[in-house]
Amino acid sequence: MEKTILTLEHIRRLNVDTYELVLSGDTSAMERPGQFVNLELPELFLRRPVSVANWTEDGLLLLVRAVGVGTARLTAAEPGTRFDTLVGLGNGFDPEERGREPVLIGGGIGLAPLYALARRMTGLGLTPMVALGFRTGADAFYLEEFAALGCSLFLATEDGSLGTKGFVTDCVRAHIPQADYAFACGPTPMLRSVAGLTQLAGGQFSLEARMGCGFGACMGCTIETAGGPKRVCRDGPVFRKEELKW
Amino acid sequence: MEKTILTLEHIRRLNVDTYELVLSGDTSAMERPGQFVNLELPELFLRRPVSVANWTEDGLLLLVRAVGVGTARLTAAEPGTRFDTLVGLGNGFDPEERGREPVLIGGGIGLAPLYALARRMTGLGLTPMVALGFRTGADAFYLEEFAALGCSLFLATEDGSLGTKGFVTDCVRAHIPQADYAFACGPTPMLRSVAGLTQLAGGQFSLEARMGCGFGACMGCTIETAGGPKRVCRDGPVFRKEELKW
Amino acid sequence: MVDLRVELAGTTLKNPVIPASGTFGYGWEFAELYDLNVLGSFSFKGTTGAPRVGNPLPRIAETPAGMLNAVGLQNPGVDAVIAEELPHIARIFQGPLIANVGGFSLEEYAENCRKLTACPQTAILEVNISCPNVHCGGKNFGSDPTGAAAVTRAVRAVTDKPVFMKLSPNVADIAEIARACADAGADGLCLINTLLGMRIDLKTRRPVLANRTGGLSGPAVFPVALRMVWDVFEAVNLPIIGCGGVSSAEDVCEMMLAGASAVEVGAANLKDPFACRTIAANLPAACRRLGVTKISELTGGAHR
Amino acid sequence: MVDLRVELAGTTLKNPVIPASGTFGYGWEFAELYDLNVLGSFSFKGTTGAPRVGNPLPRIAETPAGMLNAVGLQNPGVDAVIAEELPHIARIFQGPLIANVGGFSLEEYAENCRKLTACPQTAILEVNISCPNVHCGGKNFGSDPTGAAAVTRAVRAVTDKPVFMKLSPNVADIAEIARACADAGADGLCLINTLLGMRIDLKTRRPVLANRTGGLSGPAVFPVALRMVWDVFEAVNLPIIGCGGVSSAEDVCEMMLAGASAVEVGAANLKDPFACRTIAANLPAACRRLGVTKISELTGGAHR
Ligand SMILES: Cc1cc2nc3c(=O)[nH]c(=O)nc-3n(C[C@H](O)[C@H](O)[C@H](O)COP(=O)(O)OP(=O)(O)OC[C@H]3O[C@@H](n4cnc5c(N)ncnc54)[C@H](O)[C@@H]3O)c2cc1C
Ligand SMILES: Cc1cc2nc3c(=O)[nH]c(=O)nc-3n(C[C@H](O)[C@H](O)[C@H](O)COP(=O)(O)OP(=O)(O)OC[C@H]3O[C@@H](n4cnc5c(N)ncnc54)[C@H](O)[C@@H]3O)c2cc1C
Ligand SMILES: Cc1cc2nc3c(=O)[nH]c(=O)nc-3n(C[C@H](O)[C@H](O)[C@H](O)COP(=O)(O)O)c2cc1C
Ligand SMILES: Cc1cc2nc3c(=O)[nH]c(=O)nc-3n(C[C@H](O)[C@H](O)[C@H](O)COP(=O)(O)O)c2cc1C
Ligand code: FES
Ligand code: FES
Repeated sequence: MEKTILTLEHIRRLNVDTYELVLSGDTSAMERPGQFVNLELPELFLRRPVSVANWTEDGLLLLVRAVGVGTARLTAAEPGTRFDTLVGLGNGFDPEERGREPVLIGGGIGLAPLYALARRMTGLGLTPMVALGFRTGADAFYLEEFAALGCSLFLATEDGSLGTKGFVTDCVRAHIPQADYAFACGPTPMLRSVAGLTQLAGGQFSLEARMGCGFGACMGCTIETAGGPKRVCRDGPVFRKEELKW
Repeated sequence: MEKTILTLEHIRRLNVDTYELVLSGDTSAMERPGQFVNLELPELFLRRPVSVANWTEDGLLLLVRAVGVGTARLTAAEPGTRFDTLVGLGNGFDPEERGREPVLIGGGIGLAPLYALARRMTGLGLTPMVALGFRTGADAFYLEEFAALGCSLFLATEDGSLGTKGFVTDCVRAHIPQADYAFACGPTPMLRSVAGLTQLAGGQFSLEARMGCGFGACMGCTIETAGGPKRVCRDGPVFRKEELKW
Repeated sequence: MVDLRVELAGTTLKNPVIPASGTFGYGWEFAELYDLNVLGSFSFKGTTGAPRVGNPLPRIAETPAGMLNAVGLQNPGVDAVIAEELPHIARIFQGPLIANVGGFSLEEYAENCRKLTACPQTAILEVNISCPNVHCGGKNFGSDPTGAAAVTRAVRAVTDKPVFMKLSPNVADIAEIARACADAGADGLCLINTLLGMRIDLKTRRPVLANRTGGLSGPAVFPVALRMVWDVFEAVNLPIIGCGGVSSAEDVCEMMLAGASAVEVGAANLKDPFACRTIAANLPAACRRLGVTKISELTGGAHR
Repeated sequence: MVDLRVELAGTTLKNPVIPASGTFGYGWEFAELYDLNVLGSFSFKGTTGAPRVGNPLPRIAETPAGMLNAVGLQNPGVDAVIAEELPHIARIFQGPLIANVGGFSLEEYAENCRKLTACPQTAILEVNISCPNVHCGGKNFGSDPTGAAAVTRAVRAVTDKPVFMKLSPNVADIAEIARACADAGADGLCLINTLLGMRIDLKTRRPVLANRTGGLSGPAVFPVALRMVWDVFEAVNLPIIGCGGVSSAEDVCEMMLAGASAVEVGAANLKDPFACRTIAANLPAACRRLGVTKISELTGGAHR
């Protein structure tokens, strides 16, 4: 972990409430896809955790959905705005452990860390399958970016306006029966369903929790796992399927 | 009073801790010299009261001394910064009542509202005498601006490095014995001494107080006067000599 | 259309937004800025028997997300309020008025309430047993159930107007005080008054406030006020005016979900003189976002 | 050169800056960032007899200039702390250590303190009788003088290490509790723990915290903490560790002027992991601006 200043370089609206932010700054603390940053915002006491969707030596990419006061402020910021940020938080995904046929399963904004993972995997010469679920077609974003990596894309929407009608797990069951390992991020109910997919021998799940510190000091985010109490921010946010007590 | 947004246009450092700020915005609520504005600053709960040192139809001038967290932030602001501001607060000076030989007596940053008054008086065809006191010559500022109005300037510094050695009241007593009316603003001990100048038949004194609201709602700034309890922010900040219980 | 009306012990307010006592004077300064009739009610500056000049200056200090005040109940006394302020208020506000009453003895509370009861403008008596800035032999009546009940009974005996007791947060168990007031005949409760706090000036090495301590209010206290409203809602079956740190329409909704029937806005008026009008104006949209067509349905909604 | 040393009941700290219990874990995460030996001391996470997983999530909520926590004393239990955490701490911090002790009964407090007394690393026992997030038959020991005195006596009987009682702000008169602790043999006091507060989620219409209420801390509470430190300094003749909202070297000075001999920094560590180091580094300059060459001279300076 490092504490550094990130400067907003570009911001682009992806759909009604989702934005792509490109920030420049020291990213030397980033080790793995699935790690996150914790951003300080003016007038707000707690930092806001956001997954790193991609990074280079001198900058990183965030995908942010405006859901409350902090994310609204963050996505309304103008280029040049500087953010005091903790970079390189959490354990991240381990792409070395991936079964035989891994699939990346994302729900909504949960696709953000999976994009970083997909880039890492294509860097390793792999082209993972990617299954993404959205409420409706209008909520979808970043499809082209995943496609540009050469990933096979499988889509699901609850109203059927794009891809399979239903949940992303329905789509995985129907269209990717060969997948035996999941890298998943999304709302908790979705993660629970993914964990329930019998076809999967294993998986890595990125969790969310309200956080005090984001780096392991306050025990604000502890969940019970098979291996005892674990902090989502530091021991996670990525947990192995068998660790989760679902 | 109006609530409006002022935009910082220019900022100029005048001495080690004093700055001139030119702000643009709606000044229609300004009626008299000696009135003040109350500025909202990021992360600070209370607004900061600052005298208007001059105003035109679409902007105003502030002279600010950085003494604490708020004034430090205000004087570190960059052009383009916008401030939510209450404009046109307080009663201000009444230049109609001025004796025969009025003198404007300022101590340090207290000269700010007197500059607005001097401009108003020169506008009325008067060239008032101006006596200014500073701790030392290095603290002096705005002398040229007052001189440019055609005012006769009398200076005092505590260490004698500029003008008369001593307090501004010493200077008035010694060099302007004909003055019979004072418009004064400065630290309380200075104002007390001015009120004690026997040569004065009358005067108007601009006071300071820690304020909750600045517009008369909270009774946070009430002083006892000959006419009963008065709010510095609304019934003042300018009080007549005979009102003050010194 | 969202129905913003709320009821406080038989009095209907057009909306739940009420400027809190001591932060709105007698309304004049605000009436120059906007029509006060957009407000549900307003609670005027605390009234004592004799005129009071209040505490020496400084009376105000800043704190993170809040402020301290040690005004000390400056007011012209109940007779002058009735003779001069009420007629003036009648011209600027025609809704139901909350008369905030202070006192230093049971007799004074009763006498002030008797006099204000005789004024038709008074819709509700709000009895402040919690001002941290005036001292009557150390503690104030609001700091224990016996004192709180005694004032409630004394006031109850002289008025048929709704009596709302305004409680202090500087207690270990506010529900206990609330129950004592309820048992003694209160029609409602208002909470919270300010938390006791202080600041020290590093340069002078002395307390900033001449009174040493002052009352903390503003957004900083919101979570404390909310918790106390919740606790009191669980403890007694009386309407509650929630107060403490409210600065937005969302804060009003949160207070109501915790159990408030109406909400007072204090320090926010000092920072933004239009705060109450803005909050009232934003309430319909806030309700719509919550899927609520009658705001009064929010009251206590989080307890279910 | 400013002399930053302060004394707490016979233990000398190199400076008055102490990370507060529960906001610094067992130091590991911070030791990766900086050398903890720049700190005066540190108070580790509250230790109970049995391991505790704490309360369900969410345990954290945001408030204006502060936060609520309802962690609920998650810790591996006193035996694991002694066996595993203390040896680890020995490698990252060689200064005097504060052992923060929780408990649910007099016996448990005494037993935990007895065990931690046997560890040479323990310089001071800080006995938390004020955690708002654990429940032992309603109130906790810190909410009345009798309970506070009982814990103090129970702990005093089993240790010769300095005993600092950590007091709750959720009381009407903290000086009374402080006096009870002093009379029962405490060597010092630490105040304040968190103020009881809550938030409600507008979307779900339920309390944000699974535990409903949580402890408010951060800058918002600073003026309350400062006032309580002042009150206790007037009431008892014991060293005080001031705590609550401290986030800067200036805050440390203000706390010391109010009566603190040393200062704990809590929530600020969570927002900025370097907070304590930065505060300690800024203390000499802050003292010089105040014209002080020995920081311990500030203690109680505003009372004179
Ligand atoms: C490890 C991690 C990675 C995340 N990655 C992303 C991402 O890449 N893109 C994205 O848009 N969002 C991401 N989130 C969610 C994001 O942190 C929340 O949407 C954000 O904190 C909401 O803040 P707010 O002020 O807008 O909402 P508010 O509801 O006003 O926030 C109030 C408080 O609750 C906390 N909070 C609210 N929702 C969440 C949540 N879902 N998770 C954690 N804390 C929450 C806030 O941090 C704040 O402390 C991530 C969360 C975690 C824990
Ligand atoms: C009517 C009026 C006109 C003023 N005009 C000017 C001016 O033209 N130029 C200028 O430089 N200053 C002026 N001041 C003083 C200015 O308001 C203070 O210097 C400023 O509020 C200090 O804020 P701070 O955050 O820098 O200091 P801090 O000490 O950090 O402020 C803490 C709190 O105390 C209040 N406070 C501190 N000092 C004063 C003070 N002297 N008067 C009132 N409140 C104070 C602050 O507003 C704030 O609420 C005026 C004050 C008043 C009342
Ligand atoms: C400047 C000031 C003066 C106050 N005077 C009174 C008063 O006279 N009577 C009273 O009952 N409460 C008084 N209060 C308390 C407020 O009515 C309110 O209970 C408290 O400020 C909490 O609300 P807030 O956080 O919205 O300010 C005063 C508060 C302030 C800030
Ligand atoms: C996340 C968190 C956990 C805490 N855990 C403990 C604890 O285990 N024992 C204890 O005595 N105090 C605990 N506290 C209280 C702090 O030590 C401190 O008294 C309080 O937070 C006030 O200081 P602050 O405003 O600087 O945070 C905790 C506080 C926080 C924020
Ligand atoms: S958020 Fe503090 S330990 Fe995870
Ligand atoms: S500052 Fe509020 S009345 Fe003057």
